Amino acid sequence: MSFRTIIPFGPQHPVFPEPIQLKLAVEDEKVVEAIPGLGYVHRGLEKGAELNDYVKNIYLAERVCGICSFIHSWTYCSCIETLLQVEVPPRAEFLRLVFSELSRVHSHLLWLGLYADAFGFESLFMQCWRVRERSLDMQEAGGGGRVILSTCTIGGMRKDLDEDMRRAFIKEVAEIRRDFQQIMTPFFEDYSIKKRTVGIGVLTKEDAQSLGAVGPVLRASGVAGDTRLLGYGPYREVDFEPVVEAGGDCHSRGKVRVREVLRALDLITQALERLPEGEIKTNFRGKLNGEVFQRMEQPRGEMLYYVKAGSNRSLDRFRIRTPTFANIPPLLKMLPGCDLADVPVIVLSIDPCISCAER
Amino acid sequence: MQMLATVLNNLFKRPVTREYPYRYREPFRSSKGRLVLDMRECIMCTACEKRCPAGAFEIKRKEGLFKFDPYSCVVCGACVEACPKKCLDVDSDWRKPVGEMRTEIWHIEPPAKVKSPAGAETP
Amino acid sequence: MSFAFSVAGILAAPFLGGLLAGLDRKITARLQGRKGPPIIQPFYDVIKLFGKESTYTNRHQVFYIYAYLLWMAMALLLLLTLQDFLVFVFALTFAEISLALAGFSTRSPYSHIGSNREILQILASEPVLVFLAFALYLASGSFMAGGLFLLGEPLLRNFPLIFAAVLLILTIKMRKSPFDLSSSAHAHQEIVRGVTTEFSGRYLALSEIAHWVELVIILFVVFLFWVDPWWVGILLALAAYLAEIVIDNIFARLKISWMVATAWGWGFGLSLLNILYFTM
Amino acid sequence: MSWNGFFLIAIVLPLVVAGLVYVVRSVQIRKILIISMAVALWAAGLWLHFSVGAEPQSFSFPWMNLPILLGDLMILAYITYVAIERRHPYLLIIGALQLAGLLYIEFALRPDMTQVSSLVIDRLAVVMFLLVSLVGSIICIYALRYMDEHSLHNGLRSETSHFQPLSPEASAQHDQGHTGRFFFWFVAFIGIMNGLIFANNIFWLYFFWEATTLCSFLLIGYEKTEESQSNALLALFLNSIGGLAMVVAIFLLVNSFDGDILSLLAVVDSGLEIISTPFQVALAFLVAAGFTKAAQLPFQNWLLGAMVAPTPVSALLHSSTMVKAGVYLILRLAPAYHGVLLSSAITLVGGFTFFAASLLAVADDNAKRILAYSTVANLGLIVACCGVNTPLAVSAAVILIVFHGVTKALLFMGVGVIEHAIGSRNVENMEGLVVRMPAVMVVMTIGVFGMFLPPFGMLFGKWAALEASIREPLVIGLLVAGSTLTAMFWTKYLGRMLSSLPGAEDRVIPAPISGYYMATLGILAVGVVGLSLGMTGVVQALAIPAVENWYAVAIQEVSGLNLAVFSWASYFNPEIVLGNFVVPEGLFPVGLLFLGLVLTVTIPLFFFSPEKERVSRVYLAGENLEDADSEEDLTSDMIPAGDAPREKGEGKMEGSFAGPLEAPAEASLGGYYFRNVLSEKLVRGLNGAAILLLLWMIGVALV
Amino acid sequence: MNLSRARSPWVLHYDASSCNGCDIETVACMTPLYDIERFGAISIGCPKHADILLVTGTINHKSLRVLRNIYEQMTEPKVVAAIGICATSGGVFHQSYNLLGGVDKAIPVDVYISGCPPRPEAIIDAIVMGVEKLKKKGKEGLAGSAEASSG
Ligand code: SF4
Ligand code: SF4
Ligand code: SF4
Ligand code: SF4
Ligand code: SF4
Ligand code: SF4
Ligand code: SF4
Ligand code: SF4
Repeated sequence: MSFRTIIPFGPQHPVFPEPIQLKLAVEDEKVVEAIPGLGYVHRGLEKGAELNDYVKNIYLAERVCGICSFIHSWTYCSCIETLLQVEVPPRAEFLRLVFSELSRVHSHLLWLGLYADAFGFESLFMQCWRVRERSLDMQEAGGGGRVILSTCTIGGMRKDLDEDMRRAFIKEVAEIRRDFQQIMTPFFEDYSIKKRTVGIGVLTKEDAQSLGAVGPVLRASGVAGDTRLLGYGPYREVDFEPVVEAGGDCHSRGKVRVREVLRALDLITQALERLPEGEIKTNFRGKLNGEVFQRMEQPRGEMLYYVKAGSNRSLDRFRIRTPTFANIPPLLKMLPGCDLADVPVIVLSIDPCISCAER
Repeated sequence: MQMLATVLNNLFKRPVTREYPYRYREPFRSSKGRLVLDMRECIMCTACEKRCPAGAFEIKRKEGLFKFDPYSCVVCGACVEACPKKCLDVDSDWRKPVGEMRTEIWHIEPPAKVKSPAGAETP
Repeated sequence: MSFAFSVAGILAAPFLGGLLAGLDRKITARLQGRKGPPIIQPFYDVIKLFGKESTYTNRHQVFYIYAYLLWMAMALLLLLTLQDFLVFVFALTFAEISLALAGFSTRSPYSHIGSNREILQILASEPVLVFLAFALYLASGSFMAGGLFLLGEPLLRNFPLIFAAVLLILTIKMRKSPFDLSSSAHAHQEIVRGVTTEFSGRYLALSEIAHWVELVIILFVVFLFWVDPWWVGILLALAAYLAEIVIDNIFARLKISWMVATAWGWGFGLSLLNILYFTM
Repeated sequence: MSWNGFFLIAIVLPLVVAGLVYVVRSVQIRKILIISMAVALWAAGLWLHFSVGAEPQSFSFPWMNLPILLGDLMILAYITYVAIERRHPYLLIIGALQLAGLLYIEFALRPDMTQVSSLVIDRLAVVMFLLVSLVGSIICIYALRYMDEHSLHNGLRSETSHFQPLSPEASAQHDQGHTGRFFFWFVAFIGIMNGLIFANNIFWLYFFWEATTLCSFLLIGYEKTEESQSNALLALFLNSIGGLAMVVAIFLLVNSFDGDILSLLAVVDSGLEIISTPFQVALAFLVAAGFTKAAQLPFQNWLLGAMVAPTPVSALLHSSTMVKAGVYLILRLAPAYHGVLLSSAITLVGGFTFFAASLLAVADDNAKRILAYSTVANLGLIVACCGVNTPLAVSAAVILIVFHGVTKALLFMGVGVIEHAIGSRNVENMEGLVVRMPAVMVVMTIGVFGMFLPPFGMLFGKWAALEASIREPLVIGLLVAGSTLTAMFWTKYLGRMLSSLPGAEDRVIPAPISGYYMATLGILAVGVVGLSLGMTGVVQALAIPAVENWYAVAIQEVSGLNLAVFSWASYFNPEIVLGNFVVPEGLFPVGLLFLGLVLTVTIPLFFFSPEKERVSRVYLAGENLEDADSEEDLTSDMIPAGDAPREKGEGKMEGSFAGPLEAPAEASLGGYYFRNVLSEKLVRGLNGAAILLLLWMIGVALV
Repeated sequence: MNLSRARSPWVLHYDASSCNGCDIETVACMTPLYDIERFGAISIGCPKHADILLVTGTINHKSLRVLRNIYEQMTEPKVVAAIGICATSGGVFHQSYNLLGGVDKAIPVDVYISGCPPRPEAIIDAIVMGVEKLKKKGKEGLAGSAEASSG
């Protein structure tokens, strides 16, 4: 005699743009058990990369995820640059920072929209995506693609920003900030949003650390963990301070991301204002040899690349530890005991990117 | 509740929608829409084939066969940089949808220089 | 009102309801800064659905979908002919229960949950309508809705709290935020399309039409609060409708437990208070 | 037929048949006996209906007073014996108090009963008799078949267990021993109930009252399992409280009024004149006695416990006997407490029961318990109607009694058939009944719809009750809340039985159903529909005459209101049989609603042809497992369907999906029970509130 | 009827195994700037209600079954659009062991749109073309369309 409803939540499900399955056991509307089923977007990318020429892998790495594709290509390139011991020109480094923060802006806006959608706030979703289009326009103008830029390359960047563009960018960033500030208050104050998110999906500081949460999930639980603090690239030269919230619930995770958008816009302006003159690309030569780890902060948290190369043009080993992968154990910790209606909100609150988690 | 101002504001403003099929908005100059090929200068060096991450080219030098599959190309531009003869270029416009995919095929005499493209054929 | 008028009303109601739904979509789009669909979009949708293949998961489902529409029409007929308001409420309940049963009959977890939520919505909304019937009686000495037209003063004057409660259930009936729980026009929610998940083609169209009729019914109920002069009532109904659309856009969807608590706390409480106040 | 002959058929015949059934152990003869008795009762019912006029007729059998008294004492002695044997101290106290009270009244006060009429027949009694004899005897016939199967199954040991079939020989033995005794009490119950209906002398009333208690005790305990024994004891205990209340009432009446008020008629008549405290308190105690039988909160538990008995017992207890005896008493006394505060108090208790029982029904997953809660709730509604005490309200009470009797009997019998077929009475296990037992499902649908949807009689009764209750604003809230909750649990239940897998209609072969079942269920189902269709007729012929002359008197004398105001002719104005039902408060369009129902059934038949449309699988987020025999329409360059990992099986994968790690999982459905809200604590709270209400009611009578 | 069909294409999006690039561009079509609801198109979560299935990403071993199930549950007339290079051919992942190739390997595809990812404008083009096909299929009648689409 059981009162449980067993629901296949996904893979094809309107709240998940990406397929993932949660086998939910629900009593009344309380979730008593959640078992994830993965593998719907596993493309075998890491293995595919081992078959490729290492230069081609830039484009492959970009397509780990279409959302923060730029940071993937940056991380990959910086791995290869380390192996080849290539000096990247400072202007290229600053440009990389601009684009990587830009992708953080668009990723967070995208997420805020989907998050709003998960609790049925359609108009807010629309507004977030509307503002996001401005950042996409910037990417397209500066990089050539709306989401997948293909501008980062080994040794630097493929496209430069001319002076007009730089100024236009600074202005545009200010406008995005203005637009965003108009629509961001609900995430902090709206009654119905609070009702849906405060105290939902709580992850304590201890759990966050012991389960290895990363990125905004970690920071929303009160831990100031951010790989950018390591000061890779030009991060050591700009003013940066991670955004931390103490609540540990969905509401805090939302707030962290809202504030990070503002911080990212700030970083972009800083970088653009101090953009050094000079080359954007160093030519490189030489053989790959050895292995390297590289960590960088994605919109969703810390990501880790491992590249091992022998002496030929393809890689021996290529591994990516993506942030969503790290955030799934905390997610499974949060789900049991919540209401069915909370499931989309909680799942989205870690900003799952299945395509990166499964590669 | 905090949305009230925003939505009312929207109501009394023009919608921001870009009415795409009816009004066309020029893509940015540098925008990567599609790869265009101009095969007149091609020397069948296969540099493009080697660099392409998506395997969009299939070049058979001996037979003079040059195939390009627009439905594999991810428009990364790697081949454009690689081509010594500047045969390839990325255009900001995008490809229209099709009901059936066709590979573009050129027959090029390997050493000879100019051959007009034989046009698209169905494989 | 005459019989001919009521028949005309029943035939016109789906059109009116469809137009209102189209208006809703247009205004919603504009509130979100979009251009939005044409106003007659709902008709396109429904006609298209009639032209699509209809599948069913079992036969009773079909019966109950028809029952949903028929009893909705019955409720409308009872309302338009200004019959006994309680009987109207019962007919409306029958219609909604048919919808829930159509969902229950499918054995799909999504429509099952949708149906469960649907009956919770009935649970939340029905009491207020019954209270409204009592208010009607208290005001006019009869449960017949027609009595209102002889009253000489709007119902709103004596029963403002019940009016507030009716506004609350208007949101529930329209299946809009914050109460778009059992099924909603926009798919992005946890139970896919809820009750209607397993409907397709013609059956989805029928349930859509029934929903339009429901919209007309509930707006007519709002109208009853100010029948004399009639245009004030119509303005009142339209204003309530517009307010709902705005509310839909400034609220997140809330949870089912919250809905029941609100409806029973506020809706029930306000209505009862109003009635007690009036009778004491 | 003479009146005496009628009483012989109504009261004595069932007792005689019961005795014969017990003695003659041939199943064939038993069947003949019981069916003949049923026919006789039906004939008597018809005769009675046409020969009773508006005025009550009294009959005296003074020579029976002594045997009745002896019977009373024997029953009490037996109860005391049970209490001692089963070590139930409270029951012992109550039994002993009753015994003492009765002896005291008889031998110390010595009421003079020679002038008191023993039995009375009025229109209300006619309604009750028709209900008992028609529905009761149908249940008897149903029980013939049911108990055959029942002994085969060796009974349901507990609420959740499944059957352990006995071998045919063993069951035959079992049958001889057991079911004879069962039918003895079962058939006797009908006779006793008829006696209760006609009893006028309060001692007679008390005798039959206690006799029904005893009968139900024995029937509930029939299984002799531990659970049934303890539930039977609980029933005995709670009903004995009612008995005690009655003894107190009798004591007060005898003690304070010098033997003037020794019959129900006298009570009713005096109610119009005397508003003295002892009389009010006596009334309150009589009503409280009614509450115990009618299982009003806080006494609901005996009725729920009674669900362990074989289903015919539940059907009998719920539809026409036992619980109806409770509301019958309260209804009968309605004119006596008209216009005093007690009346409002009764409304409140009834309304509260209606609400609370409906609420509790939501949290239950046992089909019979759901039916039981629904009975409690509806009885609450009837009690509330009695308390409202206006012409519309009391006729609503009569309507509800009639329709509830028929509909609930139908539902119980349906559940009994289901239970025997699937071996469980859990609602969750009734999923897909619609394809497994379509005929029963039709019956159940009629039954469930009959309980709460238009245009059926129960809803009509509820409509009348709601319209009437406008005069009691305090209970409006309770009634409104209760009626929505009712809709909720019925929908849940029906939905559960309806849900079936796609295409199951074509795959599943329905289980065969015995002719006995089909006949009895069919009669009742037709009865429910027919009575609802002829609702105006029922009201006109039964309900109005039953309560008609109460208020004419009552209102004239108590409040001095003009008779014309409450003239029945102007009150109900049923147009034609199918027509509208008009009262000053509103209008119930019977014909129109029926038309709607007919259209609901026929229109889909007209438009829908299952062959032409595709049966589609349910949406499982795209992870439906494929049936082994499903063919994919794929062209050659596509990957053959076999590449995808999948499970082999003969169409069993329907409704299952591929879960994590490709493990097949069934998308099972669980009902909503809101156990976190509707917890034990809540039940205790409700009971507590009910006890307070009851005390308050008696307190109201004191002042 | 056909006019309505053309004016009310309800789309269902499924990600067979994409990198998100195409998905977010598909979602972007619904947002204020592109607003495909202008054409009556709404994103519908349930295959039984959908007219156009937008598939992004290549199929892998696991999404194959899902895709086929969804396709089967859609009601006629129905149109499938393969969105992006992954969906048309596999694109940059063509070497991967887990992938089976373009969407047309699993279900009949009516519209192909290239781009990695295609811009929202291009997706709108694809929907417009899908609508045309929908009209055609609707004319051909419901019965014959299943064969027509795969043949
Ligand atoms: S390595 Fe891991 S993922 Fe790969 S096959 Fe083995 S267990 Fe599976
Ligand atoms: S989750 Fe991974 S793939 Fe997705 S956006 Fe972040 S880093 Fe990129
Ligand atoms: S030993 Fe390490 S490398 Fe080898 S299989 Fe195990 S985890 Fe992988
Ligand atoms: S990579 Fe991490 S998660 Fe995967 S198997 Fe190894 S330890 Fe476990
Ligand atoms: S990254 Fe993943 S979760 Fe985020 S939008 Fe894309 S698919 Fe959805
Ligand atoms: S643009 Fe990139 S993907 Fe396209 S053909 Fe050139 S190298 Fe290949
Ligand atoms: S790289 Fe240029 S020249 Fe060489 S084969 Fe390609 S297109 Fe021709
Ligand atoms: S086509 Fe490009 S953007 Fe689209 S899913 Fe494939 S890799 Fe990602």
